[in-house]
Amino acid sequence: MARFIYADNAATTPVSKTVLEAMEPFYTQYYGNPSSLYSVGRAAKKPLEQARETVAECLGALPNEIFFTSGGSESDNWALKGVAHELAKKGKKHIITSKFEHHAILHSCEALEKEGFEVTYLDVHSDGLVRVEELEAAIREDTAIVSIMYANNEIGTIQPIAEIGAVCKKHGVIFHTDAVQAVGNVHIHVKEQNIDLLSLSGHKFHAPKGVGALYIRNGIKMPNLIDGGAQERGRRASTENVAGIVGLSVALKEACANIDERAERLIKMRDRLIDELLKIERSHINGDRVKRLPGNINMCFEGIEGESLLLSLDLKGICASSGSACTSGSLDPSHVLLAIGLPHEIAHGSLRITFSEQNTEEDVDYILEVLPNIITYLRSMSPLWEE
Amino acid sequence: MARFIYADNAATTPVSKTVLEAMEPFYTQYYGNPSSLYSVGRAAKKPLEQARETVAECLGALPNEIFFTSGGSESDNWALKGVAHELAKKGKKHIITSKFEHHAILHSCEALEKEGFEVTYLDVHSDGLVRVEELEAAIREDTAIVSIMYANNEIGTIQPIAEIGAVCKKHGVIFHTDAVQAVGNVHIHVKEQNIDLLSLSGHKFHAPKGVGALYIRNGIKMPNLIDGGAQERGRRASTENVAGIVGLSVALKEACANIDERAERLIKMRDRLIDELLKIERSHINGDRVKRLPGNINMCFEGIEGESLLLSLDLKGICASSGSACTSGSLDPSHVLLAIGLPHEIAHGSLRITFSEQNTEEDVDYILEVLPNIITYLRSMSPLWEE
Amino acid sequence: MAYSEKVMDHFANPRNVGEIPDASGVGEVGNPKCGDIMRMYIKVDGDVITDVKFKTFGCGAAIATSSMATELIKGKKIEDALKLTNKAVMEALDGLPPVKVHCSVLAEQAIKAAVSDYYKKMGIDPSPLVGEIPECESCACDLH
Ligand SMILES: Cc1ncc(COP(=O)(O)O)c(C=O)c1O
Ligand SMILES: Cc1ncc(COP(=O)(O)O)c(C=O)c1O
Ligand code: FES
Ligand code: FES
Repeated sequence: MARFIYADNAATTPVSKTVLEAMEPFYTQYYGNPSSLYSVGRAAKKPLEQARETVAECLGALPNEIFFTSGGSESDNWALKGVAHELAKKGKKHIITSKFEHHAILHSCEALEKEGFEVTYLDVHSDGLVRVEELEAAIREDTAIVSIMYANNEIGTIQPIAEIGAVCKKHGVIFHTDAVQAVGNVHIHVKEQNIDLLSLSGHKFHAPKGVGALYIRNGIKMPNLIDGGAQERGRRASTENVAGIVGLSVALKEACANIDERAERLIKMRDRLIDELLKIERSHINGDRVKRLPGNINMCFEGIEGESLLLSLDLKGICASSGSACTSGSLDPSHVLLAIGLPHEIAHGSLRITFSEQNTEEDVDYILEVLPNIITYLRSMSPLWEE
Repeated sequence: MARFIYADNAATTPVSKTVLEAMEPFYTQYYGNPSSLYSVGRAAKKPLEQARETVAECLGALPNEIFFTSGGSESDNWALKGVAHELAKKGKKHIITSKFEHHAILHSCEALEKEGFEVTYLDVHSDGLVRVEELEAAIREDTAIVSIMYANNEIGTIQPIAEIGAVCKKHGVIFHTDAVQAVGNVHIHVKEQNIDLLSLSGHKFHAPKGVGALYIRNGIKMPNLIDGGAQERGRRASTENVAGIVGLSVALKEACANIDERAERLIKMRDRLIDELLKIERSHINGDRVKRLPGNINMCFEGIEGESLLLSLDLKGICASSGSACTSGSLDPSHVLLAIGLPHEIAHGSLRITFSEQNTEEDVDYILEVLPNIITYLRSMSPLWEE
Repeated sequence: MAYSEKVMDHFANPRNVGEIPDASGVGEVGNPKCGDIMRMYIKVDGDVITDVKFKTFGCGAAIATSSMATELIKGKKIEDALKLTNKAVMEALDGLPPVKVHCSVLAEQAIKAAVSDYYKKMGIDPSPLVGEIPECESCACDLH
C-alpha cells in the first residue's frame, strides 16, 4: 500500500549498485595513497587515471584536461574565481553570467564584485532561456569570462551552449558552463561546443556526494583554488578521493552509454505528467516545454504555497521539491522563477519533480492519483483561492 | 611466506570495517539531500548533525564550530587564505608559519605572498621543534595569523601547541594549527590550548579520503573558500558528503576512545624499532625522540638513496615512505629534513615508517629482519659508501 | 527543516479549517508576495470565543500554527485569547525551526486582527485593548 517514489533527482540521486561495488575495494584493499611508490599506492593510481580517461571520453575532452574536485560547487568556484583572478592581471575585470545560475556561480560573482570585478547578469526570458544576441551584446573589451549554465537546476531548461561557445570563441572570451544538471542527461562535446571550462558533480548521476570534476581546456592558465601537494598535476591539492573518483567515472560511463534511450523514455513520462497537470485550473509549466531536461517537470499551482505541497506529497510517499534543495532553508521564492518573470505569489507555489533512470510510468500514475487531490485540498484552505 | 606490512599510515590509512559499515546506508538508503524537506532528506540531516557533535566533542569544540570540508588541504587553504583576506581589510598583512609545514600551508603562503602578503617562516630546530620565544619575537602589529602544525607529517614531532596558543592569545593574533597528523593520536582540546582554527583530514585515521573538517572558533569571521548554497550554515557550499562525514565521525570517535592505550603500545614498538635501527652504523633518527607521534619513525641511513630503499622494502612486502606522499613526484629532498638542518646528501636517504592501530610487534620483527640487510646491500653498491 | 511530530500532526490534520459565514470578527495578516497569508474567523458570545476557523496560505508551519492557535483560543475569554503569544503556540507544537518562528507570529497576529475587527464592529476602539498590530512584524522576508 504505502508507496515510495523518489522524484527529486535534480537534488541528488542514490548511488547505484554497480557504482558502490566499484568503489568498495578502494576503501579496504587498494587504499594506498595514489602518490605512493609501493604496490598499494600504484594499485590506486591506475584506476584514478582510468577514471580520468573515462570522464574525458564522455565529454569529448582529453584526460589531462580533467581535474577532480569535491563537487559542483568547488568546480564552479575554481573556474570563475580562477579565471577572473588570472585575467585581472591583464586588466580584464568583467564577467558575464545569467540571473538564474546556481548559487555557486551567483555567490562567487558576488564575492568577486566585492573585490572590484564587474558582473553583467543576463536576463532570462519567460521560456527559461538566455538569448545569444543579448550575450554577444554584453561582451566588452575587458570581459574575462562568460559563465552560463548548461541546464538549469530548477526548471531544467537547456541553454544554446554551442551557439554561446561560438560567440565566446569569436570574441576571444573564455566560456565556462555549469553542466552539473546536464552531464549524463544530454550529449556533450566540449570541443565541438567550444566550451573552455565545464563543471560537473557526481551525485547528480548516481555517484556519491562530495566528488566532482572541472574540465579545463589545455592552455587555460589560472591559479589554484586549493594549493598544496602535487596531486592533479599540481593544480588541485589533496589526497585523491580515489573511491569517489572511480565511482564517478563508473556512474558517468553508465549514464552516457544510454542517453538517447533513457531520454526517450523520460520525455514520454515527463510530457504525460505535464499534460495531465496542466488540466488543473490555474496551473502553469515553468520554462520551455521542449528545450528542457528529459526528467524535469516544474509547475506552479496558483493559491498554493510550495512547502505545504511538498509536505503533503511526502505524507503520501512522494519526494519532490520546490526550488532547489540548497536554499530550502530560505523563505524567499526561487530566484530562478523570479528571473523568468513569475510574480512572487505564484513563484511560492512551485513544484519540481525530477525523474531519473530509476523512475517508471507507474510513478507518473501514482503522482497523478495523488497530486490533484492535494492541490484541491490545499486550495480549499487557502484564503487566496476564493478571490 | 610472503608478508605484507602497511607502515605508511601517515600517508593514508585503510578505511576500517566499522567505518565502512556506518557509511554504506548513506549511499543507497538514506541518500537524500540533507537540505531536503522530505523523509529521505531528513534521514540524512540528523546523522550529519550528530557527526558534527561527535567531532566537536573529540576536539573540545562546540558543534557549530565544526565545518566539514573535502580534506586537510581545503581546510588549510580556507583557514589561511580566509583569515588573511579578512584581516587584510584592517591592514594586517603579515603571516607567521614555520619552514616545515605541509605544502597545503606553504603553497597557500606563497600564493598569498604573490598577492602582497608578507610571510615569516620560522626556523625549525634540529629536534624538529619550533621555539615559542622565536615565534613570539616574530609577532608584529600587523600579524594576522600564526599557523603552526600540531605534528609534522614526516618526522612526527609534536609542537608546543598550548604554549603557542597562549602566546597568540596574549598578542591578539589568530592561531591556526594543521592537526591533520595529530587528530586521533594525541589529546586535543581547542579551548584549553587556545586554538582558533584547526584542520583535520579523515583518511589519516581510517575514514575515507576526500573528507575533512575545519574547526573555526565562534566569532572568527572570514570569507568562504567555496561560495554557493547554504550548507554548513552558509560558510561552505556544496551538497554534503554525508557518507564521508558520518565515516569521519565514526572513525574519529573510535580513534579518540583509546588514544592512551594505543599510544602506549605504539610507543613501545616505535622505540624498539628506533633503538635497533640506530645500531646500524651511520644511521640517524630525525626529530625529537620523545616529543613525537607514537607511530612515527623517521631515520636516515647515510650512503643510501630513499627511493631505492623504498622499492627494496616494497619487494619484501613492506610499504613505507621517504618524505611525504604528495611530493613523491618530486626529486628534491624533503623540505622538512632540510629545515631541521640535514645536509642534502643525507636527507635523500630518509625512511619514514608510520604505524597505526593495525600494526603489531610482529611487524617490527619483520622489518628488523629485512631492513638491515637491505641497507647493507644498497650500501655495498653505493659509490658514496666506500669513500 | 525538521518539524516536530505535533507540527506534522497539525499540518496533516489541521483543526478548525474553514470559514464562519456570520463571524463576529475576521482578521487577515501576512502578504501573498511573501508566501504567507492567514485569515482567522471568530464567533463571540458575551466575552467568550465560542467558535474559530481559519484559512491559511503558507508553509507547513503556518498551517500548523494556525491550527494550534485556533485550538488554544476556542472556548476562551477574549482577554485570555489576547494573551496568547507566539511562544505559547510554538511550545504547544513542541517547537519550530528558527527560520519558522515568524509563522507563529503570524498566528498570534491573526487572532489579534480578528478580535480588533470584532471590537470595531461593536463600535469599540480596539487599539487600547489589542495594541498595535504591526505590518508584518518580525517577518523574515526581505521584500520590504
Ligand atoms: C600535515 C598535513 N597537512 C595536510 C595534509 C593534506 O590532507 P589531505 O590530503 O586530506 O588534503 C596532510 C596529508 O596529506 C598532512 O599530513
Ligand atoms: C546547476 C548546479 N550547479 C552546482 C551545483 C552544486 O553541486 P554540488 O552540490 O555537488 O557542490 C548544483 C547542485 O547542487 C547544481 O544543480
Ligand atoms: S508562513 Fe512563511 S515560511 Fe511559514
Ligand atoms: S510577510 Fe513578508 S513583508 Fe510581511
